[in-house]
Amino acid sequence: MATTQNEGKKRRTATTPAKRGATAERQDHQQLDPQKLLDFYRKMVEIRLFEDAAQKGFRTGKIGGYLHVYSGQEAVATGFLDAYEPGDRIITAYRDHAHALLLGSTPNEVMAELYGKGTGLVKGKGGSMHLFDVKNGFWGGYGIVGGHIPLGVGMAYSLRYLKTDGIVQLYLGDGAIHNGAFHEAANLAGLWGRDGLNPTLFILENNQYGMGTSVERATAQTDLGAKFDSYGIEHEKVDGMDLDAVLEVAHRAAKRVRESGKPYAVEALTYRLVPHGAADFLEKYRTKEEVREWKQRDPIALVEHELLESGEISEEQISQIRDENKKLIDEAVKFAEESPEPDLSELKTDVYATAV
Amino acid sequence: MATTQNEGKKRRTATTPAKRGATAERQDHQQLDPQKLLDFYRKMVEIRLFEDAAQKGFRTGKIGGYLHVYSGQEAVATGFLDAYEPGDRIITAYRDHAHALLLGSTPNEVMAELYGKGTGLVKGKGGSMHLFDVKNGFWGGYGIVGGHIPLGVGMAYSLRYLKTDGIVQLYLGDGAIHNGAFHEAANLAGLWGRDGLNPTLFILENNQYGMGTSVERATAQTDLGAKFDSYGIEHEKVDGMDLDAVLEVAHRAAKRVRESGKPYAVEALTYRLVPHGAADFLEKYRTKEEVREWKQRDPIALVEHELLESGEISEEQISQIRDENKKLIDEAVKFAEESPEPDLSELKTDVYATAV
Amino acid sequence: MPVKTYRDALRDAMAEEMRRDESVVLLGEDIGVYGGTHLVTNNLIDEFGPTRVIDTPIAENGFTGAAIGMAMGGMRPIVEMMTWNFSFLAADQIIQNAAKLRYFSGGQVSVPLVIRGPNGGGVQLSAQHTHSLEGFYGHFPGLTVVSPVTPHDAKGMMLTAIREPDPVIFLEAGALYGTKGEVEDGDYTVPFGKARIAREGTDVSLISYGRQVPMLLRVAETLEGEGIDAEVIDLRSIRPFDSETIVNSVKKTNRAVVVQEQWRWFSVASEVAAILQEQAFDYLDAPVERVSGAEVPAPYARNLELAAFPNEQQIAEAVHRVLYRKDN
Amino acid sequence: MPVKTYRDALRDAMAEEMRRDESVVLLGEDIGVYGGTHLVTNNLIDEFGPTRVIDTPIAENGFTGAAIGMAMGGMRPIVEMMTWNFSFLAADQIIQNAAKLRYFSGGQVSVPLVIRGPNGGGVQLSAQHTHSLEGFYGHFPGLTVVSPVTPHDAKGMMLTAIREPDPVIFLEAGALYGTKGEVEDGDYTVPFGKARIAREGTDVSLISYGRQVPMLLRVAETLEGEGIDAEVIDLRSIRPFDSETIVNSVKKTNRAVVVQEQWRWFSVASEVAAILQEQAFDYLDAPVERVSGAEVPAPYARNLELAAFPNEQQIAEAVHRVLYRKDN
Ligand SMILES: Cc1ncc(C[n+]2csc(CCOP(=O)(O)OP(=O)(O)O)c2C)c(N)n1
Ligand SMILES: Cc1ncc(C[n+]2csc(CCOP(=O)(O)OP(=O)(O)O)c2C)c(N)n1
Ligand SMILES: [Mg+2]
Ligand SMILES: [Mg+2]
Repeated sequence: MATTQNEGKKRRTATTPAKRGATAERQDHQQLDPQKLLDFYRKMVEIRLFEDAAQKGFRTGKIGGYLHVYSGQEAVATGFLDAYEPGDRIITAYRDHAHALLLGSTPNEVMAELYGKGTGLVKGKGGSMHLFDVKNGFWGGYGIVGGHIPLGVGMAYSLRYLKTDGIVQLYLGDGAIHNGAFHEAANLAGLWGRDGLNPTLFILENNQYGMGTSVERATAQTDLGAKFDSYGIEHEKVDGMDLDAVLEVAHRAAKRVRESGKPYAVEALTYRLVPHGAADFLEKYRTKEEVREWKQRDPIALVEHELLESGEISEEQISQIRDENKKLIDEAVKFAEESPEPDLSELKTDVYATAV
Repeated sequence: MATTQNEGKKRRTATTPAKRGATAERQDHQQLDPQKLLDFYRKMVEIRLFEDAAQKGFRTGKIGGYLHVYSGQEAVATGFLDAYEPGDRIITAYRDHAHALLLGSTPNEVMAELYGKGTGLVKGKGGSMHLFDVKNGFWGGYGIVGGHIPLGVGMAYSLRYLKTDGIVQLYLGDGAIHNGAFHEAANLAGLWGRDGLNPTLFILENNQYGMGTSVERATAQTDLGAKFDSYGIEHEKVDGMDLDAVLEVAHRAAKRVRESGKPYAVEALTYRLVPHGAADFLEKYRTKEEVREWKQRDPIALVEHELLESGEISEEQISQIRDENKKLIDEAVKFAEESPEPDLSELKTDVYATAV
Repeated sequence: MPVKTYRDALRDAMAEEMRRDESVVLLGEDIGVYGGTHLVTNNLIDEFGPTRVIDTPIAENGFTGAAIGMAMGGMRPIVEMMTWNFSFLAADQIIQNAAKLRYFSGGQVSVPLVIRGPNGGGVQLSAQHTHSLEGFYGHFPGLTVVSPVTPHDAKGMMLTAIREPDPVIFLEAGALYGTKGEVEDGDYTVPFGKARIAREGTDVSLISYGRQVPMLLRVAETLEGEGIDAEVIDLRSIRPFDSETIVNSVKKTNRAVVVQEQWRWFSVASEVAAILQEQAFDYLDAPVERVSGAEVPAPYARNLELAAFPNEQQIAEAVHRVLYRKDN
Repeated sequence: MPVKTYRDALRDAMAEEMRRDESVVLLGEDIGVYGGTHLVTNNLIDEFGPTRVIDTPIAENGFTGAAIGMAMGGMRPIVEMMTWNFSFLAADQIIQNAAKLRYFSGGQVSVPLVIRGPNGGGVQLSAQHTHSLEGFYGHFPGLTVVSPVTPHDAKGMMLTAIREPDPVIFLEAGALYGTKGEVEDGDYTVPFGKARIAREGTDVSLISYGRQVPMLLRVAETLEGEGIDAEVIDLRSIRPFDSETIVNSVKKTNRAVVVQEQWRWFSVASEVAAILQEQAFDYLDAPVERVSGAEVPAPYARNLELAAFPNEQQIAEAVHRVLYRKDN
């Protein structure tokens, strides 16, 4: 992640959160430097407000197709992408707005993509499910559950084959793990990793549901992380609502993968505080109480609490951060609304490298 | 299995090998009643000679397509199919001749199928890879590695849904286990088995190679049976060259699956003493020594040895069994050679239930 | 007659047949507890319970294969493909097993299976979630491929599908789930292999299926204003295919325009043109015109998406061409 | 010029390009240690080692997807599909990712990938192992689909394929691996999108691709004996498709017969007939005839298999029909 958008693009220095993560290795659950924590907080609030605005855009018919927002899971991508190094490659499914924003895509270009505008991140061609920002290491954004997993493993091979020290951060959901694409790709990762040819960091975002199907209703073996055992891939779990914990494991795991060229998996236990997709209004599959309980562990609220506890920040400063971000997102919405539709000539470009 | 072909079709009585297996449950690796052992021996020799004749038919161009013979693995199907009960359903991949013969298909109709004749088990339409003998519980015979696994799991569901006490014996290879079809289907089996709706007995025939790819070259986690852990399916291993051992586990496992409606898996360690397919002549992937070593554990030779040791049978009787079987197979070849090709009208039947 | 949505017509057909025949079960992702992504199976789990309305993990290849196994085992499963876009993952099971089992078992095995779900685009789902797979599946012998347009046909064809002894690819027009029409109560079937003449006419044959049919009816009305009397044919069944109805229509009109959302190459429209030139060669006064989707993966932006699919103007222009009329 | 087999021409192209370009690697089942099921990659592992000639587990979806990832990562992978019959398992990766990544990434991602392997039947492999998938893959924009017939084209088209910035479906005629022909040494390419006139003629256009082409040449000779001068066109490239060559041929001959091993419905032959009636309507003196595989899964028995595929007699009869001649 970029604690500020510019920082995200250069190698970490001693003072960046990345470095802090490395320290945390030795001392579990150490408190973050409050200044860094504030940066993370700011970014997480930005993401949350972005998602709120996106949902509103969907409800008012300005955003079409499917829309899957990340609210509740922010600590996972925020923590892991803090371990991003230029040259790394990030890939995930359709719940991808946060990843783009954390890697340095601007709210303007992401929102414009959701609005299907020519100024969007992928020129309005992909929409919410297909964000790409290759210059910032973001390799998408995919709509077929599990379908991106083999791509990530293949990219990891290429990183070592071409003798770089990059890694792939490969995000997948608890629903995706039951798909054959996961199994086949994880097996390849384990196999190629034996020769140091597969620096894939699997980040299993276990938000407990694949759409309306809970983990218990999808498999008889509900310890999802343990499924990596079948492929000789070591793994651990982390509380995905706890940014400190995620940061710690993220840096340690990324380093390990980077140094060994072998895959590693982290199962982050998290929760989406919002419906599966913006069209999922019934939510018959979970109770209001369950959602309410998980709201107690809203990762942003937890960071906010930590900041207030530490005394490093006041309620006023928090409102100020919210306001600033509100403004940023309002501007993004305005930008998206006012942007022109893609030129009709774009319909036929990007099918092949050369136009046909 | 049918120790004689007729027996295969009725419920076991106290004197059949099936019953013996049930006894063996309590006493590991108990010696077989020599008379029963002799029946098994006779059948295994029949299978081996059948396969030899099939390979010859292939080399002389009388059998086309692909041909995969079972030589070396006889103890596995012989042992497990001894636990067959009418109403059970057997399904495997393309290495399927032995399964058909053990379930009661005649050498004549199997050989005729290989020869592509109208008198073949499936009228000459399927060939070696697609043997079916539904009246005897044999549900095929499939050519796409892994593709039959979901079918087996679905059939198992139907057996309980329709309130029968049948089970599915689902055979798969060490190569098939890396395919997504296995993963998805095994997960379903585990899940449905929780409610007693999946009496699938997985029989993993680990003959150490998927074509020319050894287990070590196909996965970083080479304990294949342990891969069932991911699906909440219990499992064990057995020496697949040792008929006694296979019989013991077969009856115990089948009973368990039948009574619980839950899946169970057995990994049988075995070896094909022949090339992968009749067209695999180079065998660059394994050494002659390795094959020679495994020949020491030829399951038929082991049974023969056991019979001779027990003193229940003489060398002459053994030659006699060989001769009888030789005659049976020669007749099958003759039958196949002399049978007419399928009538050309058969080309367009069996596409839909009603001709189009 | 009662008026119902296309969605309810489908649900009624399934529910009624499930009441009549216990061997009928439903499988798919989120069809039970969740209610079905498109609510086609909503509440059915309450009536039939989880062993008959089976929520599956996200494993299209696995559960489609398992459904084939259930069919082999004497059940009549109906698989919901949440959208047909996910069926590429199950293509091996559908094409290699469902379609061919009867044949390669020498007639020993039947696969009475329905796979159903929404097909086609139009709601900005973009490249991975927008396909029209009529020709894709229609290519394979052993499969039956159908695509109802009206609520009446949706119910009657679903009942036919469930009772078929062979696998049926049931392509619902996703964009039409909410549309309404008269639907008979009770048990009736609509046979496969018969096209429907949605509008009679004498000057040109407009041939299509799925969500294009209502559009063709609108175009026909516009054309009427120009003095062109168009016949509109809803193919309904892609395999088996009703050549007779289109050939007879063209023998009358001498001109045809085929419209489809799918891409042009190696498609249903290609086949229609091929059949017409084969069987109505001497009757055609102009080449059969094809109006198809743009040769691009489906774009997300609304304006691009609209440009990617056939529209009324394109169709009217094609009609003018086959009639050798100038466009205004 | 040196004479080589089709198989060796393919291998040479790959080996030469691997020597020139380190980003080229091979992946597939048993292509390395085993030597390749059809020996197309035999011994390459000895020269290039196991990181460039990568034996994979039996996981078509996984390794095809991984190869797409490698291509995204700057490599140029060549996937061997042991036979195209197994590609249904990889259809999701091929159609949903390889074909569309450039588009849905707004042009940010390229997938320079070749997927190659034997296509078509003829050696009694029966239902699950016999498919001709030209139309199946040719339907999808974003893919390039080719099918060489001569050893010369096999090499030249393989080199073109490897250098393409987009995914290429390379359908080898499995039945022709052992056939021989002249093959230039060194680096040359054969462009995509251009059909080859395998034999010039004036009376009828025989149009095909793959292993039917040599058969058409034999038929043409027989026809010559009857005083019929047939033109034989080898399409070579299915997508992009060379309409111009076939249209020009028919403008000369006024008659066409399309021959394919694949099933008739929604196929390459459908498209050829559709194009010809569209673009050569006034030149056609008879309907375009299609000779296709029988509408059945491929049977095993030799006599049934022969009956399931187009044969010389059927083709000659079709020629007689378009020429309005009686069969003898
Ligand atoms: C192959 C496939 N099947 C079904 C879908 C429909 N679908 C979209 S998201 C989703 C749930 C995925 O759950 P999970 O992997 O846990 O990710 P989450 O939505 O929780 O982030 C499903 C079933 C799809 N996109 N792709
Ligand atoms: C999906 C698929 N990929 C590849 C093949 C080609 N193939 C046939 S058998 C085989 C090896 C299978 O190995 P295993 O499962 O161990 O069974 P065994 O042959 O050892 O009995 C392969 C790769 C196939 N038939 N299906
Ligand atoms: Mg989830
Ligand atoms: Mg094996």
